[in-house]
Amino acid sequence: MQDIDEEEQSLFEAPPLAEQERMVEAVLFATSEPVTLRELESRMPHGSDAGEAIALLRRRYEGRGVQLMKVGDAYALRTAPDLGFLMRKETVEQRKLSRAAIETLAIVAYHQPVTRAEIEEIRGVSVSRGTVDQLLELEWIRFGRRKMTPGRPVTFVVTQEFLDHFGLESARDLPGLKELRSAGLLENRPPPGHLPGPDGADDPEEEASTGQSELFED
Amino acid sequence: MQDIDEEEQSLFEAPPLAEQERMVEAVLFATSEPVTLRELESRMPHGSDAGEAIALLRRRYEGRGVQLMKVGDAYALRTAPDLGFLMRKETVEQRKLSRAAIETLAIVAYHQPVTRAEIEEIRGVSVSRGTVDQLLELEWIRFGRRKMTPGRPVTFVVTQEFLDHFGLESARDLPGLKELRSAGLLENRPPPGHLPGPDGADDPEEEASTGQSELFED
Amino acid sequence: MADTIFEQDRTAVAERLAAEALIVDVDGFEGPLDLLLTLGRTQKVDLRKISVLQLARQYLAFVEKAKALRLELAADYLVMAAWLAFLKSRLLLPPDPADEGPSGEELAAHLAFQLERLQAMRDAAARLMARDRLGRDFFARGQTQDMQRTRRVTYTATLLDLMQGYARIRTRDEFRPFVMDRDAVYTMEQALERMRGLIGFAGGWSDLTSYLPDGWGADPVRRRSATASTFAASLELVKEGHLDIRQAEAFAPIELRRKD
Repeated sequence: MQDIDEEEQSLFEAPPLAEQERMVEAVLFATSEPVTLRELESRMPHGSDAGEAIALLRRRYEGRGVQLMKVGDAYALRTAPDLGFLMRKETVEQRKLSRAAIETLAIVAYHQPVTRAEIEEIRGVSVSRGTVDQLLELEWIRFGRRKMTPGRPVTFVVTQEFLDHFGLESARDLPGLKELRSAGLLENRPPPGHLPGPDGADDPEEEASTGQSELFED
Repeated sequence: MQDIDEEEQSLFEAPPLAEQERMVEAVLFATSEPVTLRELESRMPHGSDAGEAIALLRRRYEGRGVQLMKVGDAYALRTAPDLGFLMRKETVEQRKLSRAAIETLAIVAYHQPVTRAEIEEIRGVSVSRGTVDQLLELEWIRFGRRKMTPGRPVTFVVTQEFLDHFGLESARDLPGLKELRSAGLLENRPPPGHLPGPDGADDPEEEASTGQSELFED
Repeated sequence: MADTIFEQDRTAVAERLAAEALIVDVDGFEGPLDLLLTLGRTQKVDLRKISVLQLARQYLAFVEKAKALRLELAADYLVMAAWLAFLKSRLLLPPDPADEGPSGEELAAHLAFQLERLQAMRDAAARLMARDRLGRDFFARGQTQDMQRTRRVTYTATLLDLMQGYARIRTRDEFRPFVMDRDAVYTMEQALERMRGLIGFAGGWSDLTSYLPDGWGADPVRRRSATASTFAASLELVKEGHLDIRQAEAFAPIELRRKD
């Protein structure tokens, strides 16, 4: 059945690439959210190659007042950053983040996937619920998969909204990531012997239970 | 004063037209409302000619997936009208017809042409407007000719669409009561406890209402 | 000469002020590591070349001062102080060959690493926040054309549904049960009228059932209806103040008496 379907469908030719480019342009223009290739193709006529159309469109918008940006595995049109001064009226009041929240965000971004215990180990203080909640609420971080360590603690990773907000194609494009990695500063070195601090990692049981209860509360 | 100001400002040259075009593009992209030339110029550096930038931009978007449109005395970017289909997503949801609608439909089919009063008499309950409207909307019933009785009430009959949907050549093809019974469709008798008798008839009022609603369930 | 003394004094004052500022600000620190980082910065060297021994001294001195000022320090600051005192002794004393734990240098190196890593994350956070940001420096489409989601609802029914529906109605017709057996109903109005005539004679307690009308006691259906309405009528008369009513216990006979 599948084969017949596919044969049948391939009888309808996909529209010319220039037309596909127009379609991608229209769809990206219509929304403020990044759109994935899959979503694009699901809207376009069968046989369309959204990826190629995107590549064309991206070139077309190079140097324009509006630019095609890659955000994770999605695409979005955004105004060129050098023209921000024209948009003072449109500026959204940005919520001030606490220093703890900013640091926690950076640690999640650079160390992801990272557990709460690891964040605490790096910052040297316990992470308050409110801090994590605020970042989750902004949809800048989300829960990742559990770590395969004793207690299987949950991890945090950054989201597509985070990438979109900071104009990043992927978390690999974080500023200074390479330097930090080669300097060994993204490692999670175990302390020799025992260091004091709020790292609850002494007791994996406890870590597991707090991690879980936090995930399942609220 | 005014004159001096203007003189001073004209010392700063307006940005090149290509740059002005970028600016107009970014503003039209990011604003939620169409923007007038005046508004554009108030945002752009002094000496800019928004009108000319608009003309350039308009030409640039000719034939693209997005177009620069004039809306009253303001300007806006809009997706090309021929691509509107990309912005629509249709989901079809199938629902089962309600019991009241099926019974009403059945009565129209078996008794046509039939008035609303007759339907109510046969069903033993009043027929809601919504039920009739729904069947009319589905084009399964339509108004027939008026009855030659006092008040000349309208009648309902089933439609060709009805026959098509149920795979019938004509309403006369509907099976009769005897056939229904021999097909086992009439075995739906009320349980003996509900038969009238010295035990059951404590409160005839109640019997009437529960008896009906019970018949309608299952 | 006088100048240098004055100079020394001045630095001493500045140091004291700085130390006091630190202490007063202790709430502003996010834990011992943050405090260590701030203290480390006063060494004015690359964090990688920091003297952990000196840092430990600075920290311990800080804690001492806080104690002298009777400031309450959180437990984790004191734990860190104890650990740094231990580290200090490790760094100062020649290593004990019998000791299997990590050397003072290893511990110091790890603390230096922690400080450097925390500083690196702070720098990274600052760089991140300084990036061009959506809604501040670059902007999304202002005039979104949300996807029109049209939901078309279609209704279906099968021929079987239709026939069963019709069968249901016709079946009901055949067994139309609405035969009103008015004969078996004794209304409350009837009972009330009867009772009003009888209560005048009820001087002493008498059973409710003795008030049932003639001919309603034998047939169970009629008896039930008459009992119910007589009881309801009695309650009505109690409410009006004409009757007393009583029942010794559940299911015991209900008795009535005229009220004077």
